[in-house]
Amino acid sequence: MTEALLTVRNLSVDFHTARGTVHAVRNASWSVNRGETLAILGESGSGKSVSASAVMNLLDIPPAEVVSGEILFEGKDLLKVSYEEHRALNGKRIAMIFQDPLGHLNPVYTVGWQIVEMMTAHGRPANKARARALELVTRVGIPDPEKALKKYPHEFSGGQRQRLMIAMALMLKPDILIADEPTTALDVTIQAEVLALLKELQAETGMGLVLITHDLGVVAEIADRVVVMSQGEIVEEGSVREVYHHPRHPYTRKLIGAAPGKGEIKQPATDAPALLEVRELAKSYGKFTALKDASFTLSRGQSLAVVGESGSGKSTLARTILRLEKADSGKALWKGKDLITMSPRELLSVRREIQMVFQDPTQSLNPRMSVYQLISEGWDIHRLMPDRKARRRRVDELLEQVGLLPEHAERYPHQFSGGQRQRIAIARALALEPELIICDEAVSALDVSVQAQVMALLDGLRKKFGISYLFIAHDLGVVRDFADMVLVMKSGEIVEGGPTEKVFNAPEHPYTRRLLAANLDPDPDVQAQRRQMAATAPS
Amino acid sequence: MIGLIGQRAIASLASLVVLMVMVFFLSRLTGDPAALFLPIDATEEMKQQFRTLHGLDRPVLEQFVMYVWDVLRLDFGESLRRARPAIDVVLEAYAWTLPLALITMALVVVAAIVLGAIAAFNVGGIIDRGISVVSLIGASAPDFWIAIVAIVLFAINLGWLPTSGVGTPWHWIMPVAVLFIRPFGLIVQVVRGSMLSALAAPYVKTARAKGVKNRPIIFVHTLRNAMLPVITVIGDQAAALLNGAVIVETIFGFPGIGKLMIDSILQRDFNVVMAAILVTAVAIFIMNILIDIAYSILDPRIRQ
Amino acid sequence: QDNTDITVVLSEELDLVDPCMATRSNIGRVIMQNVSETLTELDVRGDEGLMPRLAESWEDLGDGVWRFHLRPNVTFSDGSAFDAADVQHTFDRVFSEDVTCESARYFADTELSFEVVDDLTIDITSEPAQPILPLLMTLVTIVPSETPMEFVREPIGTGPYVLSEWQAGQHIQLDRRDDYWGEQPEVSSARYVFRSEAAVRAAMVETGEADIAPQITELEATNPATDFSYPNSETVYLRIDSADAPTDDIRVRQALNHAIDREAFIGTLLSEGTELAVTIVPPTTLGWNGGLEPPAYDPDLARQLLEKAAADGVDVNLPIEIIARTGNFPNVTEVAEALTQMLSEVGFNASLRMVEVAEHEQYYSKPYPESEGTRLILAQHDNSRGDPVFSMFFKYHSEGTQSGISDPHVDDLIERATAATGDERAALWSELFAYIHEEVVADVLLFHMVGHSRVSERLDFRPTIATNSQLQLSEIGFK
Amino acid sequence: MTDISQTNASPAELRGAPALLAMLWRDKFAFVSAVVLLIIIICALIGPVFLGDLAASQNLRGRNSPPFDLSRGWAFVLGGDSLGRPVLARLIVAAQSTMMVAAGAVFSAMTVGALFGLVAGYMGKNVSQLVMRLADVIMSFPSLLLAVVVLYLLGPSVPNMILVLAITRIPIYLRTTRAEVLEVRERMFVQAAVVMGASHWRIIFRHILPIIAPTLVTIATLDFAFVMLAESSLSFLGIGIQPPNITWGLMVSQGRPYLNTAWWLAFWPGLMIVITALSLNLLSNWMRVALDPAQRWRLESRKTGHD
Ligand SMILES: Nc1ncnc2c1ncn2[C@@H]1O[C@H](COP(=O)(O)OP(=O)(O)OP(=O)(O)O)[C@@H](O)[C@H]1O
Ligand SMILES: Nc1ncnc2c1ncn2[C@@H]1O[C@H](COP(=O)(O)OP(=O)(O)OP(=O)(O)O)[C@@H](O)[C@H]1O
Ligand SMILES: [Mg+2]
Ligand SMILES: [Mg+2]
Repeated sequence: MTEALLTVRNLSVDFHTARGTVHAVRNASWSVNRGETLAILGESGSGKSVSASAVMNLLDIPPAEVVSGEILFEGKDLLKVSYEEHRALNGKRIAMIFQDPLGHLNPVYTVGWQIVEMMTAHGRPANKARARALELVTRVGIPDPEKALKKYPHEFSGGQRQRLMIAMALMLKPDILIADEPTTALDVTIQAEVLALLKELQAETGMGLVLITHDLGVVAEIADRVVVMSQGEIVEEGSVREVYHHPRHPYTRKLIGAAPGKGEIKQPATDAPALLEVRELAKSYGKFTALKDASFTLSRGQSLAVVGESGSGKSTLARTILRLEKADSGKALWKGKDLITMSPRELLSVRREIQMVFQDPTQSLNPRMSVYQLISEGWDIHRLMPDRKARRRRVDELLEQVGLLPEHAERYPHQFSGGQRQRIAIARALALEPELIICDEAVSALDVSVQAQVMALLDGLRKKFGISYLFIAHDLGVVRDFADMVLVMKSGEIVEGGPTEKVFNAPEHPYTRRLLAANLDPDPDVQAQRRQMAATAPS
Repeated sequence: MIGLIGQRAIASLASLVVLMVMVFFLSRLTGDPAALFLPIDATEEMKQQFRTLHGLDRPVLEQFVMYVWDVLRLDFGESLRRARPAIDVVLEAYAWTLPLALITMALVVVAAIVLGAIAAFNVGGIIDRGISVVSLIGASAPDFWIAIVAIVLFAINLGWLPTSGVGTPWHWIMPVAVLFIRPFGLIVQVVRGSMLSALAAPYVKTARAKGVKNRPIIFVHTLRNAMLPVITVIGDQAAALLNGAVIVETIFGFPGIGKLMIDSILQRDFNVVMAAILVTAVAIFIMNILIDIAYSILDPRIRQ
Repeated sequence: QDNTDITVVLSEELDLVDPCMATRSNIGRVIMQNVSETLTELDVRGDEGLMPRLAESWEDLGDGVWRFHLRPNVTFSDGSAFDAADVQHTFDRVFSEDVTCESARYFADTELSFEVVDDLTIDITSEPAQPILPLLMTLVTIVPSETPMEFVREPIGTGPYVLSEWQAGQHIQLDRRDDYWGEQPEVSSARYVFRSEAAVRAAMVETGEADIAPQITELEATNPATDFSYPNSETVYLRIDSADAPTDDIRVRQALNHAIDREAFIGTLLSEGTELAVTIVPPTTLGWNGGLEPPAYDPDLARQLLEKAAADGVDVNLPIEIIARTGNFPNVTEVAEALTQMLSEVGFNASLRMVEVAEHEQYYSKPYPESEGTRLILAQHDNSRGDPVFSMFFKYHSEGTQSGISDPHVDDLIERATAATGDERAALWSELFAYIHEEVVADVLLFHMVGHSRVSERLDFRPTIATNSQLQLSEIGFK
Repeated sequence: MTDISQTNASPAELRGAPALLAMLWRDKFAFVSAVVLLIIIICALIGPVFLGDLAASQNLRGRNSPPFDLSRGWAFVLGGDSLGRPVLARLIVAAQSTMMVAAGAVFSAMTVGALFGLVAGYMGKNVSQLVMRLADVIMSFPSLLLAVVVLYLLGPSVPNMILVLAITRIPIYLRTTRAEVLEVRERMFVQAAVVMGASHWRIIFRHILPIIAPTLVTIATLDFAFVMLAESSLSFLGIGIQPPNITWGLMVSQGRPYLNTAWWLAFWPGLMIVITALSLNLLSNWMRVALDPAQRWRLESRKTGHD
């Protein structure tokens, strides 16, 4: 093999904390060549994002320390070049898409400005940059791109932000693109478009792509080679097909075995009493209608999945029900009482019964509270579990249930990986033992094995305590396995709804059909077949 | 936007009325201007004559009604001591205070933001320590020290600058420099602290991943996020300057509103006090409106 | 000397320049005898006493009538001629209901009437008879008869200078007139600027930005070539209220006097040259009694006196609060603190309270607020006018607004002295001083103060006792 | 159960106060500041009891004795003042009133200001408008007039002084707090707390306040010096703390005329103000780091050693 464009060799990164050293990355080696796509799969918290940050020189040193290794780009060790030299490479030659798109966009500048800056920072003329920004934003499927460029990050949905981030990274046609979970918040149709865009660019410029992902479907669709990471180490490496069909490491085997979408579809219980009835709920931001007359019923013990286009108003629906946004009209009856018009007092008493896991876990965790404080706060609020020891035990238990360690309780949110934070948010929602949990893309950042574990936990709780779920997700496999009812949203409207089986097997609305068709299969061979079919099919 | 400003203006007008009413009654609780205007051995008749002449012998409520009536006709009364319309006296002084405050604040804002941001960026380093210690000493040293030492040094020993007074631009250098020091020290610290939090935000990482240079990272990406408390403190310090800088005016013989206000308060020259507060309050209210507009310009999330 | 323009740096800005306010020292310093002149003038440099100014001579016609012969060929700066009508108008204005002229207070209990004999002769009748009417004329600046009955901002006078520019807060400019009746002064123009900080005033003369700084502090007066000290006619004293316990007992008042080590202040907190006071007026005043001795510093005696008083049932432990005004004179706080300490040392239950001017005024003038125990008011009194009449009534008559005593004999002496003339007047004042000091022990008289001024070396000028209240530009020469 | 990552927690974990002390020790500037403040506080507590008489004993004939002369005893090492009293002893005694006034004014202003600011930022538009316009009134009410009114009507005393100074400083805290609240309350974790059912008070005090506290503390520590000097100028005008009470501000203002002849009269108390302000600020800078979990590593021992 010739010298790769980017080679990471023996990279080890430690974090020094008050409670000891965390070995985040241990002797990781991988490389990516021009025109090649390397997928990094791995456990949540296994050091994927940290190694990407190391390549970009974004680690805070200290507390982080690069203990060993080298990062060779065109033969130069990026760990040794000067700050200024590295800066000149960043964005222009090596670009990165961050895992957590809200926090990584500057809240006080328009997204247009931020995207354009990618080019102006490297001395390109602003007018050219603007034209390219417009082109790319259109390509990633943001509606009304002209206007969108003038808006601020908080005015976009989670998936839209992620796409803006992708557009930003592609501005300068970098030689290497490191994409950290670039499609976690995208519905499958848009995901397909984005992947197509990446491929196209790759063909055009010979870009090397490092794709950090949990989605085996995405890997199957786009990657050439795979490395698998676990506990900071690389445990397996090979071509996509090789690894999928002949995994050697037990973790890899577990991972592939856990891929969702293969189980039996559940049947909704028919006799359960209604818990939440939403009637013609509507919400608009200025002139833009984000939610149009949404109506549905959620029964006790049911799990209702909401799927749909990114930006179609799923999060808005959840937030409006919870009164985080003021509804324009409509009702949301909780056990018969309207949440929308409820007095603040009454609302407060209902709060405990409905919990939410936010789409953006990082932002939803108070940075000044330790994990223990975050999880136990609900008990403080509702005066539950006065016994400190019991609390401690319960926190440890919850952490373990979501796949974290008891000792994580003393850490603060910024010391975790994206997936770990998401699990902290889930643990926090579970701590209050609510009757309804609204999960907004709650498992999107988890690798499939942890995801399976968490889903099993949620399902178990449903069976045991009759907890209901309003489950917003884009991963159709997960939805298929977990939900017994499905709503499909598009452009602020619920276009289809019904039992999972019906929606999956006999979709009515054209959008639903498109959606299902765009779903990716984790098997690379299946994906290759489909690609071929699509290519030969008459358009 | 215009509607909002209009609404604010009306609300501010209400505060202005409250302020003036408070000042009117409170100031009249603090003693008799006649005794202060007239010599110590003045007779009771003279005092009575003075009170009658200025309507001070009437019940306070009646005085108040008369005052309001006059103000509605834009007559702010005569200075008890100066035999001139109070508003003239005040505006004359304010014509000096306003440029002094604006020039000083402009310099302070630029210098403090630049140095505060640099200190935050180099947190814990020698530059940070240097900037912090120097600015803090400036912020806590008695200003008359600095003023008098400056006069001794620059006017007497070196002979570079005039000791005091107004007239040429040279005369402005020392007052501006002395006034500069305290707000500078304060704002440097606030900028530094606020920038420290902002620099830890993830969007700074994005900017670095984009290859943005340090300077724009500090002054474009982070600073704007850190500006909320900064402009609040800038406003506070500007308000202090708009209220007049007594020490500097006293020492440098600068004919601003600060000394006028103090003298008028100590002499119970009510009409001048009222007019002075009216003028400074209007300036401060306008500044606060500008600051609130600045908030919403700086942070789109606050816009409602 | 080519440059005959001077700059004078004053401590206090002027809020008015009206001639009828010229007795207020900050105003007088600028316009008195420079812009506006008086009929008579007190000689403060020599011992000529009362001298003619706009009146060439005067005579007592008896029955309280005085005739003044006015100087001919005098014009005001607006060109109009000076005559008896102007004098009459000046007084009409002083007593007008529409302006609160300060000089009116000197004629508080006298009714004046005027008769214009001819253009240059005027008879002034006072009821009751005022033996020192010509002296009082040093206090009234003459304005032209066109002057309105309100404060003017462009004073017109007969003096050698006109006020040509007044930038409030910045400066006042006086320019020499060509048609002045008297000798042309050397100074061609004077610019007055205002700086409240003594150090800055001194520095301005040092750097040449100013030529005269009439008031600097002792601390700044360090250069013998330029800095002069002069008795400034101010007297510092502690006013006792003898209506209150325990100061209604004379032994307590004596104890207060003996408790204070007056000498210790001089050359320390107060300038060298400060004199111990035995009267409330400075030694240059008519009838000043040189035979009086300042009370000796004798803490033991003070303690004994207190003990005796206590033995007679006087509650000497009642609180005594010293009220002093910040900024009253240089080092006032320290002086007050030292006084408090000295009183405490002999056993008084003394405490100090520093207050601002308005509050001080409350305690200083009648009616005095109630207090448990009593209050001693630290105050400074200025009399540079040459006659005790300007002080004694207010300070000692039972109806005086700042009097702490009520003694029929004192009242009687004051009334008689006020009406007397010549040697009799001097003798009566003398008697009064001795009586107050030794028999009544009315207050704790402390010091006759000195002032300091800095004068540029290019000027030929020495400050006098009057410099505090007037600064005649015509007295300034160049070296 | 998946094993996520390994930590080798150090055996002797520090918690609570010892951990804070260790962090303090790591920032030498802050450590020295803390020691200085401790000394000042001790002086303030016991100074007047032990040195009250010494500080008041006058000696007119031995006034303005220069500093660094030990012949008159340790108390005169910083010189004597204009009444011959030992400056050092006076500094120590004055610490009490000074600290009472400064701390009292700053704390009450901060508490009241922050409270109203939180309410104004968190509550609806009308409440906010009302509070803010009230702040405008206070902000444009000249502090001097307020001082004259209060001290004229109530007399000069330490509590009244605190009252005056506190009122004039309220707007800065109020405005800062409100501005920050407007931004912080839009953050997602505040909404997460809302969903959990947290009461307004809990959201304000547990979630919003900790974020804005560092800014408030920075301003408060800076205000310490401001308040001491403001008190000094009020004394100078005759409406502040007056002798025989002593504060550093009063000493500064009394030393003012002697700036050219006996510099030490105003210099030492001025220096004390500067030192106090400096110490407080360095300590607050340290605190800002120590209390922020994301910054704390700067003060934690870096080398736990990797194997
Ligand atoms: N500042 C920090 N201090 C201590 N530990 C940290 C810190 N940042 C990250 N870690 C730890 O480093 C490990 C690797 O984190 P990283 O973000 O690379 O995980 P990841 O593989 O990207 O996981 P995910 O898929 O969940 O995003 C995690 O176990 C995390 O807890
Ligand atoms: N504060 C806001 N101001 C203006 N528009 C907004 C605002 N918040 C959301 N929107 C718009 O509302 C629409 C719905 O947003 P929402 O977050 O509900 O989408 P979503 O279905 O959750 O999408 P995703 O799957 O990408 O998270 C989006 O088009 C978004 O641009
Ligand atoms: Mg990650
Ligand atoms: Mg969403």
